[in-house]
Amino acid sequence: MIPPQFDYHAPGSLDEALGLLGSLDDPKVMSGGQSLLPMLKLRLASPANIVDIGRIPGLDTLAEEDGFLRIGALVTETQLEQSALVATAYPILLDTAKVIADPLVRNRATICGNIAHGDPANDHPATMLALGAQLVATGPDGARTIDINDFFFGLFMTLLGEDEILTEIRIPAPAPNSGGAYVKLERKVGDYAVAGSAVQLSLAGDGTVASAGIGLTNLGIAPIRATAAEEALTGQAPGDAAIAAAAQAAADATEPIADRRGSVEYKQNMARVLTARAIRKALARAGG
Amino acid sequence: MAPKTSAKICGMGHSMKRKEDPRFLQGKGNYIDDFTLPGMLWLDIVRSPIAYGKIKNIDSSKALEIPGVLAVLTGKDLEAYNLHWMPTLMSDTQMVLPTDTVMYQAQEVAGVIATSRYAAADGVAAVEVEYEPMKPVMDPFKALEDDAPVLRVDKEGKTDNRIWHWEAGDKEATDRIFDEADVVVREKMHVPRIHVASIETCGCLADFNPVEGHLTVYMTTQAPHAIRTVLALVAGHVGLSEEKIRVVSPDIGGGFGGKVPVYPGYVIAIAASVVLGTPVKWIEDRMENLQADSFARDYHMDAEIAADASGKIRALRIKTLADHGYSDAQAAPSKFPAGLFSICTGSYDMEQAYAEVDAVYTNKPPGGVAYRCSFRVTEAVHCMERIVDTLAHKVGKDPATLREENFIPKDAFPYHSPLGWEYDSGDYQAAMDKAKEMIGYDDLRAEQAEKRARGELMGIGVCSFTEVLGAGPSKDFDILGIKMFDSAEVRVHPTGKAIARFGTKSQGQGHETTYAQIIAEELGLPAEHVQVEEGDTDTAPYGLGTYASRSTPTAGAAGAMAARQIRDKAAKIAAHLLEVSEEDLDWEPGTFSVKGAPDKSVSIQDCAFAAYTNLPPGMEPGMEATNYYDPPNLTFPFGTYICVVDIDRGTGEVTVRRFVAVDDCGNIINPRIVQGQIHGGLTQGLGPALYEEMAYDEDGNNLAGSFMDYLVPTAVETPMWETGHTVTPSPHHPLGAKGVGESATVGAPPAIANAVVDALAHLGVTHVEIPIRPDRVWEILREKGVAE
Amino acid sequence: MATHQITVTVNGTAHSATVDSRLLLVHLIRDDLALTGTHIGCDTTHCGACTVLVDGAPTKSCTMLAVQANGAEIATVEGLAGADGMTPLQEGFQQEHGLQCGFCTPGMLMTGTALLESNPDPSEAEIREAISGNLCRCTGYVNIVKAVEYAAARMGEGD
Amino acid sequence: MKIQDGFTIDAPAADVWALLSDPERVATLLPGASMGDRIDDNTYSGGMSVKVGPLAVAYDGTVSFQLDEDERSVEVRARGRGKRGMGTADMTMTSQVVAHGDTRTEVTIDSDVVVTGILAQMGRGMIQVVSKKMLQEFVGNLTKALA
Repeated sequence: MIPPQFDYHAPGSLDEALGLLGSLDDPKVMSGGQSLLPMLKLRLASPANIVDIGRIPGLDTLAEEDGFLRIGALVTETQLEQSALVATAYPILLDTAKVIADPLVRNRATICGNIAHGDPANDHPATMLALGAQLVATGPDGARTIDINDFFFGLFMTLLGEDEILTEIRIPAPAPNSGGAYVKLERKVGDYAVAGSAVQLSLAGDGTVASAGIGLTNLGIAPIRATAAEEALTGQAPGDAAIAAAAQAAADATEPIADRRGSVEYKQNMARVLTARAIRKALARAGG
Repeated sequence: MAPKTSAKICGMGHSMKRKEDPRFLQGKGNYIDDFTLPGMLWLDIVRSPIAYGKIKNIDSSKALEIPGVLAVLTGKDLEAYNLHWMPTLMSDTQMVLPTDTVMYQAQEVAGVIATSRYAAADGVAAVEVEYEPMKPVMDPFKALEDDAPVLRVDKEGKTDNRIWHWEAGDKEATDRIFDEADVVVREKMHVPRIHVASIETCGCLADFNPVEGHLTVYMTTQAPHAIRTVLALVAGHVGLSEEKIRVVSPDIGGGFGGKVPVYPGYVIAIAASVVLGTPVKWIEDRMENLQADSFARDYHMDAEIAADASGKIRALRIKTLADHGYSDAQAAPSKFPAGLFSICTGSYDMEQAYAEVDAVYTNKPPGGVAYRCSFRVTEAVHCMERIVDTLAHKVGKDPATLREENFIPKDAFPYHSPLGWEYDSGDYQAAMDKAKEMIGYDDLRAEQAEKRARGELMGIGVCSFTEVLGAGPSKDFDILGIKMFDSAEVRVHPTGKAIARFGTKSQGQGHETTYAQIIAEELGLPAEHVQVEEGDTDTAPYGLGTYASRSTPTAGAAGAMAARQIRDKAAKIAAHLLEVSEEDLDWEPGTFSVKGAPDKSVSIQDCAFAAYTNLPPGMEPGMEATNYYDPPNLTFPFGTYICVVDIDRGTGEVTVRRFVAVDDCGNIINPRIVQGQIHGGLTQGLGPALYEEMAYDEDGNNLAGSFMDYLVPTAVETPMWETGHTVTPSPHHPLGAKGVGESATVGAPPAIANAVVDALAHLGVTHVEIPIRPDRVWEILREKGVAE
Repeated sequence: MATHQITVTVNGTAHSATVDSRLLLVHLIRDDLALTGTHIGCDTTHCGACTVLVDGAPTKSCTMLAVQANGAEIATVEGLAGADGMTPLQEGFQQEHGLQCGFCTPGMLMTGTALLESNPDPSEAEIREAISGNLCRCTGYVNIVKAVEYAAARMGEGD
Repeated sequence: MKIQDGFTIDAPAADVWALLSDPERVATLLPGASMGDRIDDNTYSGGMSVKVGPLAVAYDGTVSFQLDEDERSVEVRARGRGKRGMGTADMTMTSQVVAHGDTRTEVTIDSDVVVTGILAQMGRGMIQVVSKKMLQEFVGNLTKALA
């Protein structure tokens, strides 16, 4: 399979990249290329110009700063997997990175690319929804911050402008007694999720749930934030009943499509089952 | 069995390291896409996006404007040479390129010839084809209904979509037993359409020399000789007679039956090379490979067993619908349109059996190939091994016990099955005993009972299959009339080194090693000194190729027979050198010595040298022999597999926790290679059992047309296979060997399916269709009220 | 269409090439540099037959543009064996029968080589996870796992 | 794939029917559609382009209209051929106008969409999503045009 013709550009700076996006006909930003190149080879996408941001210095930050975990545009899934900081403070991110495609793809695939692609079957969107991430989009007029909740609005549709680059993800550092988990059901390793559930929560001193974030993968035309499920959990002592109620609320928030991965009913039930499992895992990690 | 030869000679029974490995391990294999020739052009193929419809127009003009695109070949172009249709190996016909109608999605529509693969791909995207789509026939049952459109209107007088009807056994006698039987069980099951998915796709490099009128085709074929004959039959009328065609099958990256048929791409590449007078290369991409190359299986079976109250099987009755797509392009023996499906009585002794198969056309790709399976044995074994479990549950017996009570007894061989086979040898109880011991069967049953009490779902599946391999005896077996013998030619050089050529073609089975060991066993030459060659029709003796696990039973036997002819000659030379009569010689592998005077001896190497330098008077010089081996019977390997699964009550996921495979393939040539064959076969059984299916929607779209959705198991899903073996030699094979390549593909799916059903049996479940996807299991769990 | 002048170091040898924007790395390696040990098996980034090491990281070369590799160090299967013969991993594949048709083998070897570099003593589960992006249709993976374990043991002997 | 939809609008049935029975006006309401030459009484050449994120597909084809003035129903049959070998798309959409009193009108829409080729194969349900979205937009545009 052979990609269609395009021109390739490898800007050396963010300004240069933004300039190219502003001046070129039909440009497309590429970082790791692990979503875009397969689409090109299938000729499902055929941009006239590809702007590879992979050589821009300064976009590879993976560090905690000012109360946020900053993930730069070029940070790969493998870097996430190998980060001690992520493993200890953001285990939900490690859960997520580990189930994306396969280890070889993860060597090149970036977290920001996974988000910017806007595919509801991608795994990071649910996790970022659960974590309440902020997205930094840099465009001709400088950087703006987009709340992850506003970012996705349809299949492959995001708030990112065609002249913008998703330069950074900022995840608020979790409060004490927080824990998170991502649980994915896949047909085999490397597959898109049949369903996935990301849960990040923090516990109050009395053991009740102080806050909860729940995101769902591949259960609608866009990544889903299960706010009713979060509400069902928040303020509750996280026992079986509360978990079941939250899990059911998560299932109720889904609008899956029947396909080779299963019926609508199956997927809705998987939203329930996986959310319950993710909550339990998150609770265990939160020390609950 | 201890090897007869020393480690230096490395004959049968030695786990010799493979001779072919060093080149594969260092990137020095020669696969089809590694070949280039000066002036080589590229073929890429325009394929139909629709499953059924008329071609209204093909506009190549934009493609021809692309720099590097030289030509676009259509069916009309081929029609001028009467090359637009070709015969299948099953005597049906198949389009090379259509002139008016497309019959399945991804069918070849036009060939673009260009100076590079990139230009060719651009050309394919630029060819504009206008179709008049028609509603495709995707369901084989609907294809048989009266109002179904007749798909093969190219066949004069065809009024329906039936291809053939085939039956075996005594219907009336079988029906009588069913009428009076204590117990009758019935299951309907589908062994779905799957694909071999070898990691290397298909391709060829066709090189027509216009000056000499000679065609060389390097191609991914498991049967180079047969393919050359077919090419000569197809293209003889345009001057390509058989002596002017050379087919070379280089290293092959997995075949599994998928590289037996002649695909249109090969023919288009050849036609293009002939027309343009320059080499043309065609390499499929993965989506083309999955969507257009021959499928396997796709049998819908309705099976019944009649038994007495204790579970003793009395009769088997199976009605089957076979979906062949738009053309019957199997590579099955002519007399056996349903392949060897009539082995369906399996390992069990019974009074009568009757099996019938109806084949039908649909708008799917043609096939089906014997995918790691001796012509439909997989379907037969799945059917029998599944329904035997249903019977066990019905009469309340442990499935292993029920099998044991129905096994063909060890002393009943050679055994004549009610469907006409003569089983050569077997000891089914021994394999069962070993498998049960290896896995700790009784302990597992105890564990299962405990878990069931706790609400956990664990299942133990048993399968005791009988295979039928080594097609085959010429009285019954031919492909397009060519008898299914195979061949070997062994030549020993003056310094005692040998070259051996065979009519088969390895695709990873390790022939270069195994065959060398066979020659070593018989001649006493170290296997490392035996060079094995296959795949070049100009040099190798004629044979029918490698599929259906026939290499060892046929070509391996031919190698042994040829080596024995050489040894006979060597004995005469040895007698001459030692100045004794032949009767006074003893033979130890590699050495002739004088009876009673073991220090008076000559080596086989001495004999070889003498064959060129110091012959007995009147003897023809040289040391070589050729053998065409026509096996007296098939071989019947067997085994017992036991599988343990756990089911996730929340998601329906099935995990294979343990899997013990005890195989009996007669005498073993190379234990390392045999074990590798079993491991691979098991994994190719795991795939269809849990993951793989070539599915279509009602509009004819292929829903598993790439590795995104055609789910080949990875190392993570695949368990740590545990293997064991028993040895029951074949009485008629010169080496007592039976063939083994496919046993595990055949035996694994029912073992896994039986384990899943066993986990759910207490809920009243008797059958689950494969592939056993999580959503399928979950629907059952929910229906039975046990889903999390 | 724009072309680009690039330099890549493959198995220690620097190569300069003029490439189209869209040329895939695997085609640069196979067609332009004639290193045909790297194979193509799926086109959709699933099978790993095309795996090479790019700056040490196993990478599917069918899902990377040649121009993206400008300046990179690339290792292919042809570069594994040296004057001392095959590497312990290559030996392990032969010893443990970790290959049959050989088509996935170069990719498996490159992934395995990188694994042992970062994790000299991997568990069975770690090996299986590491090769989960490399499909094999012949071996059933068991002997590939054993081959990696063999190499780990051999390489550990020197410690 | 069959999709049923419909809506009720505060407009006289005659107005709604006047719009729906005018092919050239309908075309302007279909997202991504463009109307070309008239081929015969009922048939036009036309094009359709769909862009979903990085995925872009364009179809060339024909659109034919069959009006039933008595029933106030129109059958629109669109047949598209994807550019660059992208397969085919064939849609049959039947809209019927039903008066509910003088000022309220119901429009029922039954459509049958058959998409072939790579989009249908690789779509992961994408076709359903895209079809429904386009239909929704069409209904939205229609509502606006009648408002």
